[in-house]
Amino acid sequence: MSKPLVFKPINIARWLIWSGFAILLIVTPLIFSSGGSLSLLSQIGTVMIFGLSFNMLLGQGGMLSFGHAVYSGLGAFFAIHAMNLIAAGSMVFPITLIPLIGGIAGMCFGILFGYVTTKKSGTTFSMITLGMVELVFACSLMFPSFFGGEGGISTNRVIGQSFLGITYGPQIQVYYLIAFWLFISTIGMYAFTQTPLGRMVNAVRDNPERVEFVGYDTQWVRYLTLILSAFFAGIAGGLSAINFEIVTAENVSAVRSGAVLLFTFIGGVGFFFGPLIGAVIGVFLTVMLSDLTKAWQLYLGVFFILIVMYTPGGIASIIMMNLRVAKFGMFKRVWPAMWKLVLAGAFTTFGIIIGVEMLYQRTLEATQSSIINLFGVTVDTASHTAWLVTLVIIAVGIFACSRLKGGFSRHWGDVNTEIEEQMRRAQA
Amino acid sequence: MSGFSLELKEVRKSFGSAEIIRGATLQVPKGERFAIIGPNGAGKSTLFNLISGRFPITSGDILLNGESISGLKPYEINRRGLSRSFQITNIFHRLSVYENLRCAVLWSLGYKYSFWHRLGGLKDAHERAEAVLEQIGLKRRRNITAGLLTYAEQRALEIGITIAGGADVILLDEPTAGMSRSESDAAVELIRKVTVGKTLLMVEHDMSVVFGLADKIAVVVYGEVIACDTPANIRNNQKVKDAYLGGHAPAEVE
Amino acid sequence: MSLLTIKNLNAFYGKSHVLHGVDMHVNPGEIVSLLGRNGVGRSTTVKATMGQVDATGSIMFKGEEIIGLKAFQIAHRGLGYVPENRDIFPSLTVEQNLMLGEKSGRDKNSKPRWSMEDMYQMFPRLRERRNTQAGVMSGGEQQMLTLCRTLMGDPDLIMIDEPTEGLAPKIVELVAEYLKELKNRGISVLLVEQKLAIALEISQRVYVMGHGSIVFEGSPADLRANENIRKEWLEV
Amino acid sequence: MEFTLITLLNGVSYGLLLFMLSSGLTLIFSMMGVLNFAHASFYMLGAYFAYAISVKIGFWPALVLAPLVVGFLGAMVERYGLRSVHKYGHIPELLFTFGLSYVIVELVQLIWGRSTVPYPIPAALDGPLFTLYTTTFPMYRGFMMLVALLMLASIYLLLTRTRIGLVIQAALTHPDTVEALGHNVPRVFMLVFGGGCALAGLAGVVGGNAFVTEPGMAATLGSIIFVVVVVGGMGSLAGAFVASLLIGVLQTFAVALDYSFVSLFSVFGMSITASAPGYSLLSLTIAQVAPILPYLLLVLILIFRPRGLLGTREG
Amino acid sequence: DTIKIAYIDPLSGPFAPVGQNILNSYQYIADKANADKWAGEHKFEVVGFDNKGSTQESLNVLKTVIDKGFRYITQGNGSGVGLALLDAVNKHNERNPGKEIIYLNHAAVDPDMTNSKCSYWHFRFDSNSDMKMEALTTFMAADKNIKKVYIIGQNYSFGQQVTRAAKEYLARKRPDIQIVGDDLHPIGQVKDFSPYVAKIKASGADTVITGNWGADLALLIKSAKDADLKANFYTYYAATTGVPTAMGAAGVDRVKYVGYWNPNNETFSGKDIVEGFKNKYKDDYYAIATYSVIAAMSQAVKQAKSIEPAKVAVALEGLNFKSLNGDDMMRKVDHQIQQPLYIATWVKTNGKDVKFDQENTGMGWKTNQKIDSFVASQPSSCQMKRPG
Ligand SMILES: Nc1ncnc2c1ncn2[C@@H]1O[C@H](COP(=O)(O)OP(=O)(O)OP(=O)(O)O)[C@@H](O)[C@H]1O
Ligand SMILES: Nc1ncnc2c1ncn2[C@@H]1O[C@H](COP(=O)(O)OP(=O)(O)OP(=O)(O)O)[C@@H](O)[C@H]1O
Ligand SMILES: CC(C)C[C@H](N)C(=O)O
Ligand SMILES: [Mg+2]
Ligand SMILES: [Mg+2]
Repeated sequence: MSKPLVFKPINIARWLIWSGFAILLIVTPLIFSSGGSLSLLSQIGTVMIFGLSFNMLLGQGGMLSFGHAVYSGLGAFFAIHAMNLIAAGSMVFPITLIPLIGGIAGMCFGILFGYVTTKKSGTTFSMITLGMVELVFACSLMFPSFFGGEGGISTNRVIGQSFLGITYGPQIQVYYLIAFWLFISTIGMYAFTQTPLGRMVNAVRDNPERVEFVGYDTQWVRYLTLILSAFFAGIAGGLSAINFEIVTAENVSAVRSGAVLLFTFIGGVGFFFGPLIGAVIGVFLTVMLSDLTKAWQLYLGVFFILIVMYTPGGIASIIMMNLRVAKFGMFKRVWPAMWKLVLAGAFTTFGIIIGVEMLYQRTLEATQSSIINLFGVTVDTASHTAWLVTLVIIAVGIFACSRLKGGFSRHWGDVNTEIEEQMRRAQA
Repeated sequence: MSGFSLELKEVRKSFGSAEIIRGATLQVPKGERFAIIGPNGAGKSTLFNLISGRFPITSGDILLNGESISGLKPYEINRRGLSRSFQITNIFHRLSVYENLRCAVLWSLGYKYSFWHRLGGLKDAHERAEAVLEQIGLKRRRNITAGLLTYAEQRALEIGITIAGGADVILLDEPTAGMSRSESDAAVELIRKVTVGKTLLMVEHDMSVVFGLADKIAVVVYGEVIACDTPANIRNNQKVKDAYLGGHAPAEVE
Repeated sequence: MSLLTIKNLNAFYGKSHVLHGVDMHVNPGEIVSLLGRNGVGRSTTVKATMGQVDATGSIMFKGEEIIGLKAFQIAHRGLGYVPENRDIFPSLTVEQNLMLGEKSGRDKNSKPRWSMEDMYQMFPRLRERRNTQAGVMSGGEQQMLTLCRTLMGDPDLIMIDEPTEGLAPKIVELVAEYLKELKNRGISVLLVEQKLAIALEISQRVYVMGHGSIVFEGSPADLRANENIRKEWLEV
Repeated sequence: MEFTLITLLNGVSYGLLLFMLSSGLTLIFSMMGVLNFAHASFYMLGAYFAYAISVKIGFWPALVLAPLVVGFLGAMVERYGLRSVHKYGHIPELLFTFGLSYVIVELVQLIWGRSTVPYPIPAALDGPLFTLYTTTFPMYRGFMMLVALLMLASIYLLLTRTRIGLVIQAALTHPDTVEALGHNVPRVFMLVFGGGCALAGLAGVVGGNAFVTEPGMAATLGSIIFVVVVVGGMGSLAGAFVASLLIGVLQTFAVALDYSFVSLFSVFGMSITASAPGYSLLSLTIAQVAPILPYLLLVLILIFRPRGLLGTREG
Repeated sequence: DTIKIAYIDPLSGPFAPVGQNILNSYQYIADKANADKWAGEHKFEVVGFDNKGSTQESLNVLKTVIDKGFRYITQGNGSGVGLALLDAVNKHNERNPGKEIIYLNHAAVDPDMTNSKCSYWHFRFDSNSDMKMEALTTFMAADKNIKKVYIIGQNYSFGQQVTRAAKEYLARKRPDIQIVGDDLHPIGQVKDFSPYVAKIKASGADTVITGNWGADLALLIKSAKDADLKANFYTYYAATTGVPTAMGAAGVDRVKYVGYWNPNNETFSGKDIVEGFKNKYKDDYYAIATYSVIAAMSQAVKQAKSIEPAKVAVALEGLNFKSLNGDDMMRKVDHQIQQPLYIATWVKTNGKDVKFDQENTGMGWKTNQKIDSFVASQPSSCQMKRPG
C-alpha cells in the first residue's frame, strides 16, 4: 500500500527540524565565543544565505550562474550607502532592517539584469552571467563615487540610538542579527520550494521544452526565480556590509561568484540544505586554513577536485547516504569496514599533509629554516629520515586504503542494493 | 464561428530551402477523434509542431476554436486549450511521477507563477493529479522518479501529462510506439476513456490502434493531406494503399 | 560451429541483476529472433554482448572470448549493433553519420560488402536528405539511418534492437526484405523484435525470453504451435 | 598615421596570441563540451617549461619540447581526472578544471617560486624586425604572428582531413554508440584534451617571454580567452580566429582613444561642465572604458547572436 | 616580553613576490634586533598573514590576529587595503578601550592616510607619495632637457595620487614643461603595454612619470624598449621584486626611481644586511621601512617601558631614531615619517659606486642625489583625535 499524501496541519518532523535549527543558531556562539570564531560564524551565516540563494538558481532551476555576486554585491553597496546616509543624518532607518535595503536593491538589479540573462538558458546563460559580472566589476573602477574605487566604501555600523542596549558594536550582536536573518531567509527560501513557481522551476530545469507545453513561459519562470534569488542574495550582501563595515569592488567580482559556486557545490546542489554545509566548509577552508598553512590553496584545490571526482553530490549526499543506511538499520553492517577505511584514509591524509608542508617549507621557505613544526612535532625538512618516514606513512596509508576499499565498497554496495530492493518492494 | 475545433488552412512550412509541409488543409470538428497516418518523413510530427506552436508556420493559417493561433508561443496555445504529447518521450525525468502530473495541472487551475501559495495546500491540484495517476495506471509508481520508469510507463506518463491540464483539444504523437500488443491495447482504452467529449488528433503507425480509435483518418503524404475520411473508406482507398499501407492489410496478422 | 555463443550470461545495471544466466547462440548466415515482453531483458542481452553493460559469463564470438572487452574492440571483431533508441548523432548530417559507421583503421585493401551508395539505394529517402542534420529527421528516417550506419562498419553479425519501431507499415515490409537480403549476403542477424508477425516470418530460429533468461528455443513453426509459451511469455 | 599603423600591428599581434590560446580552448570546448577553466594554467605551464628547458638546452628545443610536455600532462589530466568526472555531466567537468587551476598555480609556485622567472627572448629573435617611421616593430612579435598562423593552418588541416572531429562531436551526445561503431572514444578524448593543452603550452612558450613569466600570468588572461571563444562562436575555430583579432584590435585601439561624450559634444560646439548631471558618465573616455569593452561585446553578442560570430549552434 | 607583530600582506596571488620579500626582510631584521637586544629584554616576532591582496580578506585577517592576541599589525602593499585597515583599526580601538592595536604602515603611501584620514593609531614609515613626488620634481626641475612629460599609472588610490601630484608640482616648479598625456590603467591586468607606448610615442613625450609597480612596471618598460621609445622613466618602484629581472638591460640609463634608500648609497650603509639577507634568502633587501619600524619600536618600548600599545603610541609620536638612511623622525602631527630620499638610475654595476646588483642581473642602482628630509617634507592637514 502506498500511503497517499494527506494534509497534516502540523508536521511534527518539520517543526522539530526548524526549532532545532533555531536552537543551533542561538547556542553556537555560546560554545564558540571567542572574537575570532564569532566573526567566522557571522561570515558563515551570510555565506549560507548567499549559497542558498545561489542554489535557487543552480540546484532548483538548473541555471549555472557565474555572476551571482553581482546581486549580493550591489545589495551590499546600497546597504552601506544607506548606512552612511543614516550616519550623516539624512535618513532615518533602523540598522536591523538594513539587510532589507540590500535585498530590495539586489531584487531591482535582478529585475534589470535578469531580464537579459534569463532570456537564454544553459551554457549561454552561464556565459552571459560571466560577461555581466565582469562588466559590473570593470564598471566599479569607472564610477568611484558609488563603488569607492579600489578601496571600497566603508561605514560605521554603530550609528543612531542604541535600542535596548543593542548598538551592533559588539560582534555577538551582529552575529544574532545575521542569525535572525538567516533563519528568516532560510524559511523563506524553503517555502519557495513548496510553491507552484518553485516546483515549475524544477520542471524547467528538467525539461524546459515540455514546460512550454503545459502552459508556462519558461523565460518568466526563470526570470521570476532569479528575481527572488537576487533578493535573498541582496540580503546576504546587506548583512556582509554590516558585518565587515566595508564593501569593495571584490563583492561584485567573478571571484566571489566563483567562490559561492564552489562552496555550494561542495555542500551539494541536490539538496536544499547543501549550501548550509558548503558555507561552513567553504569559509573554513578559505579563511581558517590560510591562517594555518601556506599550502591552503593547494589543499582547497585538491579537496575540491576530490569532491568533484568522487562525490559529485557534495557532502550533503554523503550524509544522506549514510542516514539512509542508518534509517534502514544497516549501519552496523557497513560500520566495521567503514571505520577502518576512514582511519586508513585519515592516516594517508596525515602523511600527505606532512609531505606537502615539508615540501613547502623546503622550497618556498627554504631561506627561513628547514625546521618545521607539524602537529606539535619538530621536523627537519633537510633530513633524509624525515622524508623517508613521511613517504613510508603515505605508502602504508595508500596500501591500507586500497586493501580496505574493496571490502568497504562491497559491503556498501550490498547494503544499498538491499535498501533499494526493500524500497522497490514497498512500491510494488 | 465555425464548429471546428481545429482548422488548418493551406499551411506551409519550409526548413531552409526544403518545403516540408506543402499546403496542408484539414478541419477537425469538435469532439471527434482524428488519426493521422502517412509514410515516414511525410510531415506528421512537423504538422503537430506547427499546430502546437513549437515552430512558426511559413504561410497559411491555423485556427483553434475559430481563432487564429499562428504566431503564438506554445504556452499561449496551451492556455487556449490545446495540449500535445511527443513522439520521443518528453517528461520531467528528475521529478516524481506525481510531481510530473501536478506540474501539468497548475496553470490550468490558475496558479500561474504563484510563489504565495503553498503547493501542499492546493487541494484541487492534488486531486486532479491523483485522478490522472489513477487513470494512467501509475498509482503504485506515484513517488518514483520519472526517469526510472520503464519505457512503457514513461509513455503512459507522457499521455498523462498531456491530458492532465484538461485541454479540450489533444494531440498525441505515436502514443503507443514501442509498446507491446497488450500494452498498446491498454493505452487505446486509456485514450478512449480520457478523450470522451474532447477533440483528439493522433499520429500512429499501428493500424490496429488507428482503426480501433479513430472516427476519421487523415492521410498525410509529402506534406499534404491527400485524403481524410472514415476508416472504412480509407482502408479501400487505392491512393492510400499505394502510398502507405502497402500489401499488408491494416490489421496486424496476429 | 556457431558464430556467437552466449553461455550463462548474467548482467547488472549497477547493483540490479537483470539477466540470470542467458544461454543462446547464432549460427553463420542465420536470422535469429529474440522475443519477449517489455522489460524482460532482451535489449540488455544485446548490450551486454556489445560490452555496454557489466556482465559475467561467457560470450564467444568467432571462437574468441569477448566478454570484458571494450565496445570498440568488439566492434572491430565484426559485431554490429543497432541500438533501440535510434542513437543517431543529431548535430551531424546524414552523410556524416554514415561516415562514422565506417571503422577507423580498417584494412584499406579489403573491399567492404557495403558502400554508401548501397545504403542510398536501399533507402532513397536518405539520399534526399544526405546533407540534413540527422537530429531533425523524422522518427522513421532516423531508424533507417541507424541501420545503415551500422552496416557501413561491415559486420559479420548484426544485432538489431527493434528496427521497425515507428516505421510505416510499408517501410516495415521493406526492412524485413532487407534483413533477408543481409542474410543472403552472408551476414547473420540477431533480431530483437516486438512485432511477432515479422519476426516469425523472416527468422530461422527464435528464442523467447522471460525474467532475464531464455524460456523457449525453436523454429517459428514450433512457437506458432506452442500456445502455452505464447500465452505465458508473449501475450498477456 | 604612424600611430594608427603601429597600433593596428600591435592589435593584430596581440590578437594572434589570444588566438593561440583560444584555439586550444575552442577545440576542447567544441569537441568535448568541457569549458576548460584551467586552460590558461596550461599556458602558464608552457611558459615555465619553456623557461626550464631553455635554460638547459636553449629556446629552439623548448619550442618543440615544452608544448609536448604540456600536452602529455593534459592527456594525463584527462585520463586520470576528467574521464571519471565525465559521466556526471558538464558542470562537474567544468568545476574539475576550476579546481585544477588552483592546484597548478600552487605547484608552479612550489617548483619555481612566487616571483617572475627570467625567461628571455632568444638572442636570434631579439631586435627590431622593421622600422615604421620612427617606431620599431620587434622581430619577436613577428615570430609570434608566424607561429600563430602556422598553428591555424595545421589545426585546419587536421580537422578537415581526418574524421576525428566527427567522432568527437558524435561522442559528445552518444559516446556508447560511437564506441559500438568501433571507435576508441576515450583515447580520442584524451588526444583532444592533450592536443588542446599542447596548443596552450605553445602559446605559453612564445607568450611567456614576450611578456612576463610569473605565477599570476594565468589568472590575468583567463577570462579574456573565454570572451574570445564565446564571441567567436563556441566550437568555431574560424570564429575564434576572427574574435581574437577583433578583440585584440578593439582593446588596443580603445586604450589609445581619449574621446568621451564630452569631447563629442564639444565638437558640436556644446560645452559640458563638471556640474552637468551625469558628468561623470559623460566624461568617461573610451580609454577608460576599454576594460569593459570585451565584456560588453560578449553580453551584446550573446543577446543578439547567441551562436557567436561564426558559431553554428547555440549553447 | 615578545612584541608580536602581525604582517598582513599578500603572500599568495600576483603580488605575493613583493609581500614575501618584505616579510623576509622583517623577519631578518627582527632576528637581528633580538640578537643585538635593540629593545632590551623585549623580543620581536613578525608573523606573516596572507590577505590575498584583498581588502575584505585583510579585515578578516585583522579580526583573526586580534583574536590571537596580536596588538601590532603592519601592512603596506596597497593603499586600498591600507585605508581599509586604518578605518577598521580606528573602529576596533574605539569599541575596545584598553585593547588598542597599532598599525605600523611600511609602504602604503596614499597621502590621505596622514592627512584627511589620519589616525592616532597609525604610523607611516614610508614617505608618502607627495613627498616622493616633491623630491622627484625637484630633481627633474634641474633638468632642462625635460620638455614633454607623460604620466601613466595604475587606476587606484595611489596611482591617482601620483598623477595628481605630478601635475600640480610640475606646474609649480617648471611651468614650461608640457604634460602631453596621462593615463590610468587597471591594476595588474594589462598584459600588453604596446598600445600605451604607442600613445606615449605619438604624444612626443621625452619623459614618463609612473607610480606603477610589480609586473605593471616591468611590462611597461619592456614594451617601451621594443618600440624603441626614447624617453626616460621616473618611477617609484623600479627596485621592487620582479621589476629588475623583467627590466634587464632594457632599462639601463633610462629608468630612475625615487625611494627612501639605495643599497649603493654614499657609505654603503646597510651593506652587511644586504649581504646577509642575500646569503640567507637569495634575494635582495630593499625595504628598509622594515628596519625603520623595528628600530623605532625598539626605542619606543624602551622609552615607554612597556609594550602596551597605548603607551608605545605615546612614545612613538615625535620619536627620533636612526635608520639605514640616516636620522629619521616620526612627526607628531600626522605620524608621517620624515626621512631623506634618494634618486637613483639603473646602470651596470661597476664595483665602485654601484657595488650591489639587483636580482643577479649585473645591474644596479647608482645614486644620483640624496634629498634631505626637509626638502620633501609636506604640510599636513591632519587633525588628529588623541585618546583621553
Ligand atoms: N527542424 C527541421 N529542419 C529541417 N528539416 C526538418 C526539421 N524538422 C523536420 N524536418 C524534416 O521534415 C520531414 C518530416 O518530418 P516529421 O518528423 O514531421 O515526419 P513524420 O511524418 O512525423 O515521420 P515519422 O512517422 O517517421 O515520425 C522529415 O524529412 C524531416 O527531416
Ligand atoms: N539503465 C538502466 N538502469 C537500471 N535498470 C535498467 C536500465 N535499463 C534497463 N533496466 C531494467 O532492466 C530490465 C530489462 O531491460 P531491457 O531494456 O533489457 O528490456 P527489453 O526486454 O529490451 O524491453 P523493451 O521492450 O522495453 O525494450 C528492465 O526491467 C529495465 O527496467
Ligand atoms: C608596496 C607598494 C608598491 C604599494 C604602493 N606604494 C601603494 O601605496 O599602494
Ligand atoms: Mg513523427
Ligand atoms: Mg528493449
